[in-house]
Amino acid sequence: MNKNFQKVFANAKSENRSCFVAFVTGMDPDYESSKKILIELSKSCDVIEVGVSFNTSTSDSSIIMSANDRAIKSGARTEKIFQLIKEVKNEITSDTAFVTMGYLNQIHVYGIDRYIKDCKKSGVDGCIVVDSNNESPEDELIFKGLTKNDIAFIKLIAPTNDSAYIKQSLKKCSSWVYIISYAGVTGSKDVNLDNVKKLSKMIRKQSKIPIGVGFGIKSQDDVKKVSKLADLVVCGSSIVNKIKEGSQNGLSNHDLAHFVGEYVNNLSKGVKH
Amino acid sequence: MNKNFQKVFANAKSENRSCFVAFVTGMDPDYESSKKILIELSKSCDVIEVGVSFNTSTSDSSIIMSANDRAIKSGARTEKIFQLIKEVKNEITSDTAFVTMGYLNQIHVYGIDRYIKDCKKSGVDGCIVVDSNNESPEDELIFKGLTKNDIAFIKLIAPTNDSAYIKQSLKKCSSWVYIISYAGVTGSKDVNLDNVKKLSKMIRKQSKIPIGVGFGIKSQDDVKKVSKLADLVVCGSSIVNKIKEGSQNGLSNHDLAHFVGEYVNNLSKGVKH
Amino acid sequence: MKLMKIPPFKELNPPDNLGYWTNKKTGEKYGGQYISPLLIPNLKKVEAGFKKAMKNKKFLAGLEEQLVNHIGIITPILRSLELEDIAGGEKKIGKIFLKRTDLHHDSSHKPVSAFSSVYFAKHILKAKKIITETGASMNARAVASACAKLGLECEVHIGAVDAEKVSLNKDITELYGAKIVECHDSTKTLLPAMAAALRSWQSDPAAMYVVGSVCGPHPYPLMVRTFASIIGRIAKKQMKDLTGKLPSNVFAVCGGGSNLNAISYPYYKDKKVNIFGIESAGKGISSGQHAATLTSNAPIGILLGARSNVLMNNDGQIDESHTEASGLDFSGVGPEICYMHSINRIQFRATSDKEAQETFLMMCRKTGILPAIEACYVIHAALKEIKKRKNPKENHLIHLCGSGESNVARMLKYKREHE
Amino acid sequence: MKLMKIPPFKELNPPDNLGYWTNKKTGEKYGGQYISPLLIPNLKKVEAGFKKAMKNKKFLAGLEEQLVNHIGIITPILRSLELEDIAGGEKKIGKIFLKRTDLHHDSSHKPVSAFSSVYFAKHILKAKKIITETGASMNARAVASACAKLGLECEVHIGAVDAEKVSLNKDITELYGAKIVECHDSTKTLLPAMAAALRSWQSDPAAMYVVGSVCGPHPYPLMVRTFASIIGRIAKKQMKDLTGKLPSNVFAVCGGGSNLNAISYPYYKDKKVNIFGIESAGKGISSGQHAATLTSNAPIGILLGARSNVLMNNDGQIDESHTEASGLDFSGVGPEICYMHSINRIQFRATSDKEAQETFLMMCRKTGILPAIEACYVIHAALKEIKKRKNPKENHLIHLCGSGESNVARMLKYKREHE
Ligand SMILES: Cc1ncc(COP(=O)(O)O)c(C=O)c1O
Ligand SMILES: Cc1ncc(COP(=O)(O)O)c(C=O)c1O
Repeated sequence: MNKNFQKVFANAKSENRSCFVAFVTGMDPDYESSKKILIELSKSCDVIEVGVSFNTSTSDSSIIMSANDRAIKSGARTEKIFQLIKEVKNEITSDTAFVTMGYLNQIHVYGIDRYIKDCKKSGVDGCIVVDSNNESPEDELIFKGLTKNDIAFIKLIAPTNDSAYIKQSLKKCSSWVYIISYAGVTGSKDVNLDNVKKLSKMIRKQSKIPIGVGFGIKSQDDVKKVSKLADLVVCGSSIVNKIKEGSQNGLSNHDLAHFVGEYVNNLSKGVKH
Repeated sequence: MNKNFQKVFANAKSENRSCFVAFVTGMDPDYESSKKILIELSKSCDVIEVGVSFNTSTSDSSIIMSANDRAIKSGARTEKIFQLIKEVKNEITSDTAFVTMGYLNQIHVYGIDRYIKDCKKSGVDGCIVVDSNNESPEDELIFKGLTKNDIAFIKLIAPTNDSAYIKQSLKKCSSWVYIISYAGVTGSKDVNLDNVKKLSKMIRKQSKIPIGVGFGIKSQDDVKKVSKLADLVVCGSSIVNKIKEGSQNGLSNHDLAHFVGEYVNNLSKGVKH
Repeated sequence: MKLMKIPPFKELNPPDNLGYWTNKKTGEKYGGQYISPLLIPNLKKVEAGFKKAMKNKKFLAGLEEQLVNHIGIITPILRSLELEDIAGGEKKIGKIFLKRTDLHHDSSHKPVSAFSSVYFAKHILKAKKIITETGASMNARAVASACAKLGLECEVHIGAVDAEKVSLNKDITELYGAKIVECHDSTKTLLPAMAAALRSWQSDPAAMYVVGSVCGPHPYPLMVRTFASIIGRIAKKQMKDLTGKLPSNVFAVCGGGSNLNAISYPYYKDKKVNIFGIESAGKGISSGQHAATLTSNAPIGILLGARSNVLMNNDGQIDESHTEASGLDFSGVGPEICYMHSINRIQFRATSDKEAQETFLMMCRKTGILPAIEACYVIHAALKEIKKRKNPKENHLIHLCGSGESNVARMLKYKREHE
Repeated sequence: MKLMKIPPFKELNPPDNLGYWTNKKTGEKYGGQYISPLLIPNLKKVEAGFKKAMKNKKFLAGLEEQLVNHIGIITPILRSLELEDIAGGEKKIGKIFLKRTDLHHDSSHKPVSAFSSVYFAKHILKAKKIITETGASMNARAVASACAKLGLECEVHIGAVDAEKVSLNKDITELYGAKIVECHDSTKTLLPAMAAALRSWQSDPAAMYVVGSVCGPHPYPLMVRTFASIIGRIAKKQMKDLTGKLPSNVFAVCGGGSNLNAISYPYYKDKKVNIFGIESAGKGISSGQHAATLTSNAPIGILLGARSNVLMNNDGQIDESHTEASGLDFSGVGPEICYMHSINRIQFRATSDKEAQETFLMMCRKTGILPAIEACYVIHAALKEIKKRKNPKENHLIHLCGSGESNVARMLKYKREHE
């Protein structure tokens, strides 16, 4: 397991709570704001997923697609996201782990080896590649590269996946596994706890790996409920919406970071049992 | 031969000239104007062709189609045209012969027998039925009815008709035969004297019937030229155009009749050799 | 490639030498050649050429080859389970078959006679130019296409009022390179445009006139139905192959009558086959706003060179027809069809515009077919008749005579307003 | 009715189990299934269903019957003397044949795979709903039609920018009863609409997603080309019947690649048959405003679930394509086609918008055919290649893949501005 995640899990365990994971699109709405937001979020989050924007993503909700659009307009590109994470990591004092979340095309274009090297260099602790098929040659290369470099490869598992698929995913999954709580897009429905229970049970049969849950978690109350079932609780769309709201209201970088930070801080309290 | 035509031809012969024939659409632009125009024209014309308007005629030029439209708008119908001719005939003193020119559908709807009876009653001296096929049963009925009533059946012959067709036409033709000077619509080209010569020759081989010529005769000069070849010279479109011009200029009935009458009087002088 | 042997043409209902079909009981004549002497030679030339053409094996084979490979006349016959269900189910009403001439090149039955006529003009008459008229441009489009392919000049007369309407088919006619002549006479619609076309032919006897339906002076009604009958000959054979027998009922819409004539002709002597012609009742026959010449018992008149039933007033002025379907917007019906009506061989029905519009929406949504609005008149009436007959042993053949691309704008507006 | 025995499908170029076609020389893979785990089960269901379907004789026979009688797939092959003359005459360049899939129901090659996919969804997957996306609505129209006929719900995702454009095909899609969902993401055009359709499928695994070309994650490229290949199988047989041999050259336009795949597939192993794929060079490849993915040597990327050549920038953001032909306006090409390009089995050419527009006008005026603008790209390039080859012994087969009703407004404007 990635060292930072070891720390993150240990910290949480010591506080008898789950971990809180925030998702934001990197460079949304722009580099400087995003940097300030990430720094702010690091104060309350155990893990931050940083979205690497892809303009033709096949699985993001419209909320995240428009965050991607804003980011791309502000010049988001893979190397910029690495730079962002690196700079943030240099400035923060917490053990917050950073995960990139993106699509394979950009990694492919960037070069898989180069991508992993730059993950390492910039302090990325884990990678989610939404559309990396377990059986694809790219997935194999990513898996091997990340493993060699002690970076987590976080696989997504959906309620509709069968046990064979889960098994296959778990084989390559390290540090934690990400359960999608319902069949749909992020932010479109309420978190589905039955699915989570069912999936957790199936995973637990095969592995002791920490389980994260995302999709549909948008309030402290949601976080609370999910934290009873999961090791990590992921909030995405509602945070992205806050960023949009704050920046549409013309807040300065500084104020925006606090506006979002406060919101996330409040959410994150839900993980305390 | 119809008695009035006998007189007409005798008058002309006595003056060593051809006959002048004017065409106007009956009731163009309205009943009263048309009546005054016909009375005025009777002073200089040997024959007047009165068009019975048909809204879907297949052989009239746009000039005459719009005269038809004006007449129909003013309430032109077959019985009205009979009434018009009757009233005119009652008022004039000349021997001017009157010919109806129309399409078969109206005669068919009116009833062939009734049509011929009303021709007789209203003093019509001859009939042209543009689309009455020589071989049709209607043509036979019209031919018989007119003949019985001593009304001329004036057949049209085109430059493209062959000698068999001409023969067929001449069989039913009485008083005079109408040569179309070119293949086209009335008023669209200049009168074609070569065609006239050729057709006259073909007709003369078969018959001594007086020959009228129409299509493309629009000036005194045209009339002069044609009168050297024909027994009757027919002017149509240019007269109809005068009626349109005069009525568009807002002339009173009386002034319109004089305006047109003067124009026709001038044309008619061309028949004097 | 030879997909099927197309049964050759056989004359089943010849007119007499003058182009008349005569009802023996009433003595009434239909057809003929009522036209200015100026056009008589043109017609004689067409008449003689047509006789020659029908005996000319090379011409007929060449034409058939082009109809098969360019127009695509070997269209399928589709059994429509959807329409059977709507009518009550096969077990109650039998089987419904659609002859898909909507799949022709240029999307209707019209290109068959249009292409044939132009091919005839080129190869038999050696004409260099075609003159035709149009209302909604289905015919113009088909004629212009044939002229483009065969290298003939094409002159289309259109009423100025019709020319101003947005029309996909008119635009396509222009793309095919036709010269479009606007006619400003009279009502500025189809009838004066037809007259204008005939007049233009008067001036240009070397050209050939092409008519859009089984109308006009002899030999046009005979020639057009003879050319178009290849549709019916193919369909009859297909039905035989599909069902082993003759259909019980044949349904087609009737404007001028070409598609009705085309599909029903081969069954004239098969007395057991009922033939139904469907007219447009427009806003209702009693409203006077319709195109239902035969259903409304219009009298006999002489229109555009032929004796036939005609919508007209008591002075013989031709009345304008009124219908949503521009392809049916005509004040007469071809003479052979009038004759067939007079001897009761073809039964007539009429469908209102509203019924046709609803049928259009139904066809789109239930069958995945975008029919020409014209075809919706026949589908509605056929379903009604089929429901009434309630005979599970019957096979019904409906002529789906066109595709509705050019109706989309108006029909979408209708849909949005009525749903 | 059985017009011809359609040669059954034979797998000539199978992808591996994961849906990859691998270039043995370079090791490069094309295809695959790059998608969120949420869609993996949906795809597995389609994959398993497709395997089952291809072995299910009743399904295959039922589908073929509908394709023949409803879509009208047995369209003619027309020898075009007009195009031969333009290229220099038969004696110089050989014979030119047009496969007339413009005569299909809904006027293009698309309905073949669209109808097949929906028929598959209904009968094999027992789906009640179809999800698809569209740019210019040719695909949407075809899918909506199939759904209407087969009684399935139809949800079409369309970019908001595309939805605002006047589009005959979109209007027809609405008449067929499809639910049209506007997508306001990103560029609001085809790519985000495709993503939106896939996302919608994520939420609704009981529905089936249908794609408009040989693109998307495995098994879509395989399935679509297998369904569409019936066009090529028929054409190959027809060419054999017509000429006694294989064509020398087969030409097809290439957007996503479905019509190219459809017509060329049966010749993959006939090495003597040259296959040409024609892309849109838009305003010129050097301008960057084009849709010529392969001709411009676009790199390999992962787009919409598959590995293939993709127009994109050096950060992997997909570039928008630019072309007059909305049916070609796509930033990628199907993986099997990319593979065929990589092994040089298919040669690529590109035609500019301007050349295609001029070809459109030429086709209308010289052949009486109203081609889809997409088809004009291939006709132009084919004539150029044929002139260059100058081989009177060759037979050339061009896929005339659609009819141009929906291009009329723009093309008439072009004609009036340029003549
Ligand atoms: C599709 C279609 N059906 C029917 C008709 C009616 O004509 P007819 O009765 O001559 O077949 C038309 C005329 O344009 C048409 O376009
Ligand atoms: C007529 C026509 N041809 C070609 C295409 C291009 O698609 P593909 O390359 O997938 O056949 C389209 C797409 O809509 C089309 O409508």
